[in-house]
Amino acid sequence: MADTVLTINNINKSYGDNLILNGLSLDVHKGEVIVIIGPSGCGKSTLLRCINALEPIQGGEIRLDGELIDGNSRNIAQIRQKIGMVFQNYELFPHKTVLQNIILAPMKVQKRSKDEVTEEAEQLLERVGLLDKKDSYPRQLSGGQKQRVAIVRALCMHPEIMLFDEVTAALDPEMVREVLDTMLELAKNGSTMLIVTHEMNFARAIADRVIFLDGGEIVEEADPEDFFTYPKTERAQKFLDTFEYESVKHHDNEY
Amino acid sequence: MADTVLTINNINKSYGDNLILNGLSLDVHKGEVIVIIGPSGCGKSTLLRCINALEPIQGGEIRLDGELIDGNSRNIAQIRQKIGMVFQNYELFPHKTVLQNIILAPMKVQKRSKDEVTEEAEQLLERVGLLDKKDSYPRQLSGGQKQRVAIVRALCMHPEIMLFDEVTAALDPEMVREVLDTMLELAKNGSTMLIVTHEMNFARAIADRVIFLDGGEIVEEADPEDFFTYPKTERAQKFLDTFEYESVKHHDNEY
Amino acid sequence: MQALVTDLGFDVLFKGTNFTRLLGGMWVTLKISLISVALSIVLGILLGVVMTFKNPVTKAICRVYLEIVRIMPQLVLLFIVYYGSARLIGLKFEPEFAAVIVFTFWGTAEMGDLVRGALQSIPKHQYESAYSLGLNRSQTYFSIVIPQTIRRLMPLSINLVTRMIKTTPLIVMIEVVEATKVARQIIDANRVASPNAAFGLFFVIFVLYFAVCWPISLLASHLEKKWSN
Amino acid sequence: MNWDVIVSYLPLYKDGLLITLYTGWFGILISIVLGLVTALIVHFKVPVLKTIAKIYIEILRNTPLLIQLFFIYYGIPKLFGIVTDELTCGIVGLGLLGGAYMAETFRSGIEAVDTIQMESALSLGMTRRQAMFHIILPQAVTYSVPAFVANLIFLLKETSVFSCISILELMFTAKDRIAVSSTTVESLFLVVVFYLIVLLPVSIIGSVVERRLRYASFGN
Amino acid sequence: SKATDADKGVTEAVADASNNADNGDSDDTIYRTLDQIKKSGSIKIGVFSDKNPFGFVDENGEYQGYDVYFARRIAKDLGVEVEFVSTEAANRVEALQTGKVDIILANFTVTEERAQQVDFALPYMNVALGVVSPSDKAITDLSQIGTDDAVIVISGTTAEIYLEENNPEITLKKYDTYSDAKTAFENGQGVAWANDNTEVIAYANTVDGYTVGIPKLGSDDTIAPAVTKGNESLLNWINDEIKYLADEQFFHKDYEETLVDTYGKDYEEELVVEGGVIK
Ligand SMILES: Nc1ncnc2c1ncn2[C@@H]1O[C@H](COP(=O)(O)OP(=O)(O)OP(=O)(O)O)[C@@H](O)[C@H]1O
Ligand SMILES: Nc1ncnc2c1ncn2[C@@H]1O[C@H](COP(=O)(O)OP(=O)(O)OP(=O)(O)O)[C@@H](O)[C@H]1O
Ligand SMILES: [Mg+2]
Ligand SMILES: [Mg+2]
Repeated sequence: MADTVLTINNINKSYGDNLILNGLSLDVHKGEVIVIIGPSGCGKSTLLRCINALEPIQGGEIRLDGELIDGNSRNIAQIRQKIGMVFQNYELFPHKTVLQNIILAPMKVQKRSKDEVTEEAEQLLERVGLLDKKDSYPRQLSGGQKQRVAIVRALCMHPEIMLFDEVTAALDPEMVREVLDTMLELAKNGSTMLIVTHEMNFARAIADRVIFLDGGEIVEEADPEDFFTYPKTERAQKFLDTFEYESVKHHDNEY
Repeated sequence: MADTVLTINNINKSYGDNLILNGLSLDVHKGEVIVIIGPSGCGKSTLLRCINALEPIQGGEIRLDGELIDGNSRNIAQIRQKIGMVFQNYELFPHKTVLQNIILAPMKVQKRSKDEVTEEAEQLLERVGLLDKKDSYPRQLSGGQKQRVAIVRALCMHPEIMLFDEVTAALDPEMVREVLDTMLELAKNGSTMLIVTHEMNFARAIADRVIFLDGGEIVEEADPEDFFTYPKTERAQKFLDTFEYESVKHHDNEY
Repeated sequence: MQALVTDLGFDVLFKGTNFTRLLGGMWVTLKISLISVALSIVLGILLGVVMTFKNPVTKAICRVYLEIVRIMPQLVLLFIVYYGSARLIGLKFEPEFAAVIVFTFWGTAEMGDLVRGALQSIPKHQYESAYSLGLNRSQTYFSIVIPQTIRRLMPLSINLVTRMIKTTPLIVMIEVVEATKVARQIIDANRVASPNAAFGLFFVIFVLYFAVCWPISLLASHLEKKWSN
Repeated sequence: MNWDVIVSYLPLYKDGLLITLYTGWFGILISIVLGLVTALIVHFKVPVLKTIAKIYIEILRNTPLLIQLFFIYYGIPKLFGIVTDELTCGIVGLGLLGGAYMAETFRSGIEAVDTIQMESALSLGMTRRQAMFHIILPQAVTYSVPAFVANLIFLLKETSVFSCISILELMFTAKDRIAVSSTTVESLFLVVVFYLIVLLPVSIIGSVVERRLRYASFGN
Repeated sequence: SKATDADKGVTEAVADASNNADNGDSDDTIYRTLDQIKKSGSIKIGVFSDKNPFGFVDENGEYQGYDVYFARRIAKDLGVEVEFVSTEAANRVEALQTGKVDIILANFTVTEERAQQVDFALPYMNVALGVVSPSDKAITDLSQIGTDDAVIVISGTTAEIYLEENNPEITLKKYDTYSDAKTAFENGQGVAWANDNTEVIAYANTVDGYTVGIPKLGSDDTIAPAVTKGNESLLNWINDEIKYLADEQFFHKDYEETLVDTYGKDYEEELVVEGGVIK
C-alpha cells in the first residue's frame, strides 16, 4: 500500500441550510490519479475548494501528510503551497507575463532565488511547448495556452497533490486536447492528482480510481474500466447514459 | 430525390485578406439533417452566418427555395423569416418574458394575431417542457432552458430550415442533454436542419449527412456511420482522433 | 481681416504681457487641479480600501460623505470653505489653498468610490488562485490586487483631472486670479481702445481650455482602451 | 446663526429655487433630446452629421460650462449684435453641454447591448428599424440609467454657474445676500438646505431605480 | 424686487449678528494690527482689478488707478511691501471680516449698514449714484424705466442696495464683476446701468454713444478706506496719513495721475476729498 497523501475524514459542508457534502471520506495515495465525476451541482467543486481551505467545513477533518487543513490556522499558507490547484476559468494574473506568473509564488512564498525558479519555469514551459510565450501577457494567449500556464504555475511550487476543477470546460475542443495531453503526461510521470472533469473518455484514460459523487455523497468508487463498462449503481448508469445517443435516423432515404 | 431547400453555390467569403470560405458548395434537401464538423476556426459559424445574410459573401450565391439571399436586398427580412437560427450564446431578449420573446416576431413580422401565436407558442413550450416558465424572464432560466426557448422562438416562425451553431457549447453537461434531446425530436419530426456541433456522439445519432470542413473547404462529406468508423481522409481521421484517449495507467498497482 | 482682428479684440491679446498673463491664469488653474488630483489619489485609495470594510459605521460615514459631494455644487463648497470656515471656526485660508481643499474633498470621494469599484471588480478567482499558490493576505493584496486596481484607475483619474480643470473657473468667486479674471482685467483695461475685446478674450479662453482638456481626455480614453483587455 | 435673517430670506431662496428648477428642467429636457439624436447619429454613422456630432461632443465635454456661457452670453452679441436673454442662454448652454454628456451616455448604452441581440432579431425576420425599436433601444435605456442619473445631478448642480450670467438662481441668491448684507453663515446655510431639497430626492430616487435595475439586470 | 422687504427687516438683525461675531472674535483677532503688519513687512490691500480707472491691471500686469495709487503710498509710508488682492464688489465686507485683507481700497462707499460691519477711515473721494444709458434712449428719470426693462447693477454695490430699497418695482440684472456688467450693458441687456456716478461718468466720457442721464441719485456719499472692525491701530494710522497727505495735496496729484484722462479737469474739485474734509 502506497503512502496516503491526503485524508478526508467524514467531512460536512453546507451553505446556510443547504448541505452540500454529507459525511464524505476519501483517501488519496501518493502517485494516484482520482477522477471525480457527477452531475452538475453535486458538490465536486466544493470538495476541491474545501481541500484547499478556500471554504470552511462544518464537520470532519482534512489532513495533508497528517497535517490538519484549516483556513484559520496560522500556517495555512504553508500547507497551501503543497496543494496545486487549477480552476475552470483561466485565472492567470493579467498584469504579469507568463514567466512572472509562474515565478511569483516560488519567489515570494518559498523564497527561492529568481535564477533557480526561472530556470525551472523555463524547463516546465518547454515541456508544455510554451517556452516562446514566456514573455507574453495572458491576454495574448489562447484559453488552452492559459490553462497550460496555470498548470505550470502550480507545478513550479512542487505540490504534493494537484487539484483540477473542470479545467477544460471553457475551452474549444482543440484546446481541450492540448490541456488534457499535458495532464496525461503529468499522470504518466507519477503526480498525485484529483481531477474533476466531464470528459468521460479522458477520465477513463487517466484515472486510477473513479469517484462518482451525487447529492454530496460518494455513490460509487471504482476502477475506471469497471465503472465505465458496468457501473454498479443505477444512478451512475443513468449519469453515464446522458453521454450516449440513440440514432434517430434510418439512413434509408437516398438523396 | 427530395426537394432541394437550400443551394449554396461556390461561395467565397473573406475577412479582409483572410479567405475563410473557399468556393464552397452544398445542397440541403427537405427534411435532411446535416451536421457540420471541423476544427475551431475552420469557418463553420461563418458559413451559417452567410446563409442568414448576417455576413456578406464575396462570390458565388446562396438560394433558399430558389430565391437569392442577399443582405442588401429589400426582401431580406422576408427570406430570413424562413430561416430559423439558434446561436451559441443564449440570445433571448432579456427585457421580454419567455412568451413575449417567442410571439414578438410572428406578430410584428408575420402580422399574425396575438391569440393564435400565443396558442402555438404554448403548445411548443409544452413540447419542450417549459410551459410553466412562459412568464419568466430569461435571467430566471438555466442555460439549457434558455436554449430550448431560443429553439421554440425560431420554430414559431415556421422556418423552412433551422441553423444551429454549437448551441450546447456553453452549457453544463446535464443541460446539453436536454437541448440535444429537443433537437433529436425535431429531426425525428422531419425538420430540415444544419447543425454545427462538437458532440460527436450526438452528431452520429442525428445526422443524415456529415460535412467535415477544414480550411474553408468541404474536405469530406459522408454518411455518419461511414464517417465516424472509417473516415476517408486523413484530416478527418486526425480530427476524430482528438476525441480519443489512450489509457496512460496500467491499473496494476493495488492500493 | 485686419478689421476683424481689431474689432473682435484679438489684438488686445498681444499688448504688453497680456497673453503671458492669460497663460499664467491658466497655469493657476492647472496647478490647483494637479495638486488636488495628486492628493485625491492618495486619499482616495485609502478611502476606497476603507469603503470595502463591512463595518456599518464606516459604511454609513462614507455614504454620507459621498452623498454630500455628489449633490453639493462645487461653488457652494468653495464658499463654505473660503468664507464659511473663516466665519465659523476663524480659519483663514489663502484662496488657492481653499480651492485645493474643496477639489481634494471632491476628488477624494470620487477616487474612493472608483477604488472601491476597482477593488470589488477584481474577480474572486484572482484572490483564490493567489491563496492556493500559498500567498498570504498581504502578499495577495500587494502583488496581485493593487497592481490590477491601479490599471483600472489610471484612465479614470486622468479624467478627473479634466473635470477639475473644467471646474476651476469657479474659483474666481473666491478671488483667485485665474484665466477668466485675467480676461476680465484685460477687457476692462482696454474698454476704450478695444470695446469688443470680450468676444476675442472669451474665445481665446475657450480655446485654451479646450487645448488643455482635450489631450488629457484623449490620453484617458486611449489608456482605457489599451488596458481594458 | 440668526433665525430671523433666515426666515426673512426664505422667499428669496424660494424664487432662486424656482429659477434653478426652471432652468435645470428645460436644460435637461433639451439635453435629453439633443443627446438622443446625437447618439443615434453617431451610432448609425450618418455621414457628415457624424463628424459634426463628434466635434460637438468633444468641444462641449472639454470646456467649462462657465466659459461656454460667457461665450454665448457676452461673446455672441458682440459678434452678431443680437441681445440674448440670460435665461435662454442659461438653458441653451446647459442643454448643449448636457446634450454632449447625454449623447455619450446613450451611445454607450446602445453599445452595451450585444450585437448578437441585433443579429438574432434580424434572423427572426425583423427589419433593422423593428430591431432597433423593439430590441435594442429598450435595453439601451436600461443600461444608461446609472450614467443618466449622474448626468441629471451634474446638470442640476451646474445651474449654480448661472450666477455669472446674471441668473438669480439659488447660488446667486446666496452670493447676492452675502454681498448686500454680509449674512454669510445664514446665506450659506440656506443654500445648502435648498440644494439638498432639490438634489437629495433626485439622488435617492436615482439610487433606488438603479438598484431595481441592477437587481433585474439582464443577461445571465 | 422682493429683496427689499426682506432686507428692511434684516438690516438690524444683521447688525446684531455681526456685533455678536465681533465680540466673540475680539481676543483671537481676525485682523492684523499695525505692528503686526509692519513686522511682517507686507500689507494686503484689496483693490479692484477690472475697474478702470480706479483699480485695474494694465497690459504689463501692473495694478493701476486712483485707489491703487493711494494704496502704494500707504505701503510706502508704512515701510512695507504692498500685496494687492483682486477683489469683487460683492466680497469687500467679507474680505475684511474674514481677515483676507488688511485694507479695502476698492471704491468702497461709506454707508451706515457697512459701517456696522467694517470700520471706515476718513474719506478720500466724493460719490453719489448715477445712471448711464444710451444717448439715443437716455434715461433721465427712474420713472422712464418700464416694467419690462431692466437696470444693470453690480451685486453688492450701493446702487443695488439703493434701488432694492427705494425702487423695488424696477427689475435689476445683477452681475458679479464690473467687466461683466459693462459687457452686458453694451450688449443691451439693460436700458440703463446704475452705479457710482464716478464710474458712470468715466464710462460715458470714454465710450461713445452713452450719456449719464441721472448724475445724482439718493444722497451724496463718500468713498473711504475700510479696515476690519476693531482694527483701531491701523484705522488711526490711516486717518493720520490722510490728514498728513493733505499738506502735499496728494489726492489732487492722484487725480491728475490717474483720472484726468477720463474726467478732464472739470470734475477734479467735485470728486477729490483732501485731508478727509468734505467741503
Ligand atoms: N457560495 C455559495 N453559496 C451558496 N451555495 C453555493 C455556493 N457555491 C456553491 N453552492 C451550491 O453548492 C452546490 C454544489 O456546488 P458545486 O459548485 O460544488 O457543484 P459542482 O459539482 O462543482 O457542479 P458543476 O459541475 O456545475 O461545477 C450547488 O447546489 C451550488 O448551488
Ligand atoms: N468578424 C471577423 N473579422 C475577422 N475575422 C473573423 C471574424 N469572424 C471570424 N473571423 C475569422 O474567421 C475564421 C472562421 O471563423 P468561424 O467563427 O467561422 O470559425 P468556426 O469554425 O465557427 O470556429 P469555432 O469552432 O471556434 O466556432 C477564424 O479564423 C476567425 O478568426
Ligand atoms: Mg464545479
Ligand atoms: Mg463557431
